[in-house]
Amino acid sequence: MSENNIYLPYLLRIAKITEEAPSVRTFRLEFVDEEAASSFDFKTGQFGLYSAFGEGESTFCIASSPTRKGYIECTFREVGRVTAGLADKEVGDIVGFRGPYGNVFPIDQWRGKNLLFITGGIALPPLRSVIWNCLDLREQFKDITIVYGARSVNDLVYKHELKEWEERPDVNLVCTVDPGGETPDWTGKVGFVPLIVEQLAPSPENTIALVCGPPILIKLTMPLLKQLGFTPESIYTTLENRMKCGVGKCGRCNTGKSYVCKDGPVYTLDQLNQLPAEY
Amino acid sequence: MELREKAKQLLESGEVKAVIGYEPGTQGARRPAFASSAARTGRLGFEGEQNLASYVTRKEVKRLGRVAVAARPPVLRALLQLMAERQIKEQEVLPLVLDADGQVQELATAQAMEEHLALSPQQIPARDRELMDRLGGMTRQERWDFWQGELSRCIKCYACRNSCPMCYCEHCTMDCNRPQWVPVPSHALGNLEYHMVRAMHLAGRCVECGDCGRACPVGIPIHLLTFNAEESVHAQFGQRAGASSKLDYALSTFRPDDKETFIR
Amino acid sequence: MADMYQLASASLDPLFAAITASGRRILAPTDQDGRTELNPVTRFGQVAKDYVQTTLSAKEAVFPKVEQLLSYTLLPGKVDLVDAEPAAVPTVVFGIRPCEASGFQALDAVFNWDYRDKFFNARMEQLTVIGMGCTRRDDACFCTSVGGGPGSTRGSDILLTPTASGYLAEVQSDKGRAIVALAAKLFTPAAAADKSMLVALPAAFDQPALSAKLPAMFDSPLWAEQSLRCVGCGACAFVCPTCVCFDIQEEADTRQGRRLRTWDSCGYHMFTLHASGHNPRETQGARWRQRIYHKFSTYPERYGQLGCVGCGKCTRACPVDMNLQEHLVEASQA
Amino acid sequence: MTEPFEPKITAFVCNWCTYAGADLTGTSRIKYQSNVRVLRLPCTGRIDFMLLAKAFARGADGIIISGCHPNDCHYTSGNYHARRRWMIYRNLMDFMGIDTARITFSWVSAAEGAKWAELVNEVTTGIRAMGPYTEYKQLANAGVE
Repeated sequence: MSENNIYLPYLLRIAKITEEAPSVRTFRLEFVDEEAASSFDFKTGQFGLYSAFGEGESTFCIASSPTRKGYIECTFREVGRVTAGLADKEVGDIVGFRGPYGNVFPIDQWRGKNLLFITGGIALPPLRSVIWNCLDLREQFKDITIVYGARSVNDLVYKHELKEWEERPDVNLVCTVDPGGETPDWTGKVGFVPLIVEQLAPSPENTIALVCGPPILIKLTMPLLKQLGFTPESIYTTLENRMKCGVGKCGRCNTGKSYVCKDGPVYTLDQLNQLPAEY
Repeated sequence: MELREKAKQLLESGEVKAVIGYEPGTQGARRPAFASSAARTGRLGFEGEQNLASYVTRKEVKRLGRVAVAARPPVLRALLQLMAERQIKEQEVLPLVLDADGQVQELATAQAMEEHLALSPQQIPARDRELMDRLGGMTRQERWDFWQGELSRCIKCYACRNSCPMCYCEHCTMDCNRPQWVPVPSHALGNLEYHMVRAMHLAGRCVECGDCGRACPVGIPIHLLTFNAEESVHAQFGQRAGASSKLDYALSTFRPDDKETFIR
Repeated sequence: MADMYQLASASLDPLFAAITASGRRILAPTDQDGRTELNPVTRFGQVAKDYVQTTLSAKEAVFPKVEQLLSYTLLPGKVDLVDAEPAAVPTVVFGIRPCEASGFQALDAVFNWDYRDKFFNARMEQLTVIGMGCTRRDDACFCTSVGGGPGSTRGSDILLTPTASGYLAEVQSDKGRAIVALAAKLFTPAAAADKSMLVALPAAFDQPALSAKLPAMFDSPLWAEQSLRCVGCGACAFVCPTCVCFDIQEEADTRQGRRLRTWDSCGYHMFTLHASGHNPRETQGARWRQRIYHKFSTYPERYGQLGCVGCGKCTRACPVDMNLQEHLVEASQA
Repeated sequence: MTEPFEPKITAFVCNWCTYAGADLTGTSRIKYQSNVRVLRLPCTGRIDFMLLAKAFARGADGIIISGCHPNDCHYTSGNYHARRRWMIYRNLMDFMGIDTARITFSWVSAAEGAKWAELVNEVTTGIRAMGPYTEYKQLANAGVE
């Protein structure tokens, strides 16, 4: 009896496409196979390899919350061969998915804590999964604060959800755009994310910080959080290194001895501090 | 003055940041060596195989600053061709050669390099010439079978490309995937197209050092492909890569009276 | 505990005949145009007589340079996905060196440490390794520095060790016993293991000490220095019996396609390049360090074994003599 | 029953001369064999050598490349550049054992509708006699396990 082919993807049908920002789209994907649809499960923080048949596979996190059953969502920017292939797809088309892979955000351990999300640009999708997961279990957590920025108003992703979070009394959303990126009717903040965090000066008391963004955001935000009194164990991030297999074999996603596909993608700052900066 | 002494002097005076030459390697081979301080010049020599010009365009080496290079004729030709292709400037590289009296000589200008090269005529090694002639005498089918047999051993390690002084592109066409022009896998089609592209991209640029063939771990005479392309440029357009720092690329220029016999 | 037999020199021809008759393919080192490589043979006479190593490694028997993982047909609103079944044929790899034989265990560690790779496993299941102890060595060899030896039985189903009158056959596994059973009368039980003809190879460095100090040496300038002459090709990785890193490539037209697995190398700039243009291992020094660390630090920590068997194939294949042993010795002394 | 062999011929033509010439063939009601698939490019200078290799790899049995006569290039010199490239590439292909008899280079102007028909007919007849380019088509699956 032959073993399963671990490189064989699930087939998913595109149920909905949302244009988020210039060349950024969100796919809502539903399993073609009913059995797979009912047996598939994942936890927030995990990722998958999405196939555009004809072009290949590309790695993104699952951007939807595991509390929302029956579909998964991914948000991607068109930058290379595979994402261009995905961008060509229309509702009803089939894509492939392998996963879920990797470790998870340990939200079970965060009960009764404040959550502080700090993110920018196209790095919101991985945290969006956590945000919705936590909002769907809202009573388990205390204050939820989201600091999100983008280059311009147009570059903000999930615009409808940002509005919803803004309107919710149980979410403190601080939205910002880089100077020059604002529109005349922009009511949010203007300034780089780290600066906004500095102004906000969140308390480290009983708080978990989740930081995800371009390297410059991470580089500037981490020392800031440290200064505010956050411990390295209370700061989480998620890494994205190039991957081909997703299952700890192809050999390229490691940072030092840690395989992002197996030991990650979720790391605490404490764990990252023990790894070489190969990410 | 011999090379080690010269290297020491150049490094001590700060004229160059490193001297690239050869040193005794393991397994009886000689290998490229980088001396970045006078203390490390003790093993340097002129004798070796890898075309050292392949290093001067590398980011890691450019970062060092001006380098001196022990330059056998194929290295000199490659350096001149790199100048013709605006990849290095005269003042970035200092070629060192042995003159007729066995003295180390600095060739600080392209003109000096050209003059030195003029002393030794460029020739394809007899063994390669023989094999090329043998291939020329075969039927097309025999040539196809020959190359299919040879290329079936190719593992696409890119030792040929990476050893080549003229393959300096930061983003090689092999690595382009929009569209995926050449298949990445080392199957029959991927191998054939890879070597075809490599040879065409070196037509009019190959300095005929043969280092690609020497680098091949499985012994495919791939240098004959670039030799063929280069010889065909020479025969039809009368110019050789590496002859001058001012050479125009043969395939980006033309003459209205270029002569061919096959277009109807 | 291994079963020990004596095998007369003249017995190898009938043994090859029996193996071939059993439907197994034999891959053995042969000399062709001055190159020694594994090729299909049916007679012992075809096997190379005087070799230290083949250039390429035997990993190709279980991890081919290009293999199909799946294929598909594209239809309107539909994708017909077809699983690929590796065409694994019963194979005996004969005459590879003990170092290389032990390499299969390093491959197995990666292919099966968590998710199981059916392509590797299907081929491995069909593979029998008849190793050959070494009576010669060359400058590139350093198996004894990494836990192996010219007479190491690790990874061989049967290890043959040349003796004055023929071979000592140490049968290690059921697969090995199955080969013996094909021609049992050729094998006469041996009382003692005569390994006097094996070549001596003193260890060149203290590997456990090196592995222990590597984590603290990550930022050492040594790696950049050592890698200055490296041209960044993949020859070392592709000839390596344990290098397992691969790429997955898609080939398709508008109607159908396939996904292929191909060898890849950590020495390539492209290997870790992000779509954004950012590269976690930007310089050749960082990539060379990865090669050393993966084999001598990551492997032992993760899989409890080394990712290097000391065969020296990388050193022999390198166009610029990046001698692995020499660099490891240098790192040990740094 | 095996079908009689009908060659597939890929024609890479320039927009300004040969494509217009082929158009003229049609409007002049000159009949010619239907084995050719015409791919229009702006200029012969744009016909990368790899396009030829790709055509064979995708199943072409023969290839026609045609553009403006020397001196008539819409972009002044694209065809001169193309000619140089072909001179080198054709030699290389021949050296690698690729069947250059399956590739026909030609100049067909916008006024030469009849020449286009003649060219296609001749090439089709020639390739039909040569048979399918099997050895090249087989490459696609060789070397994959």
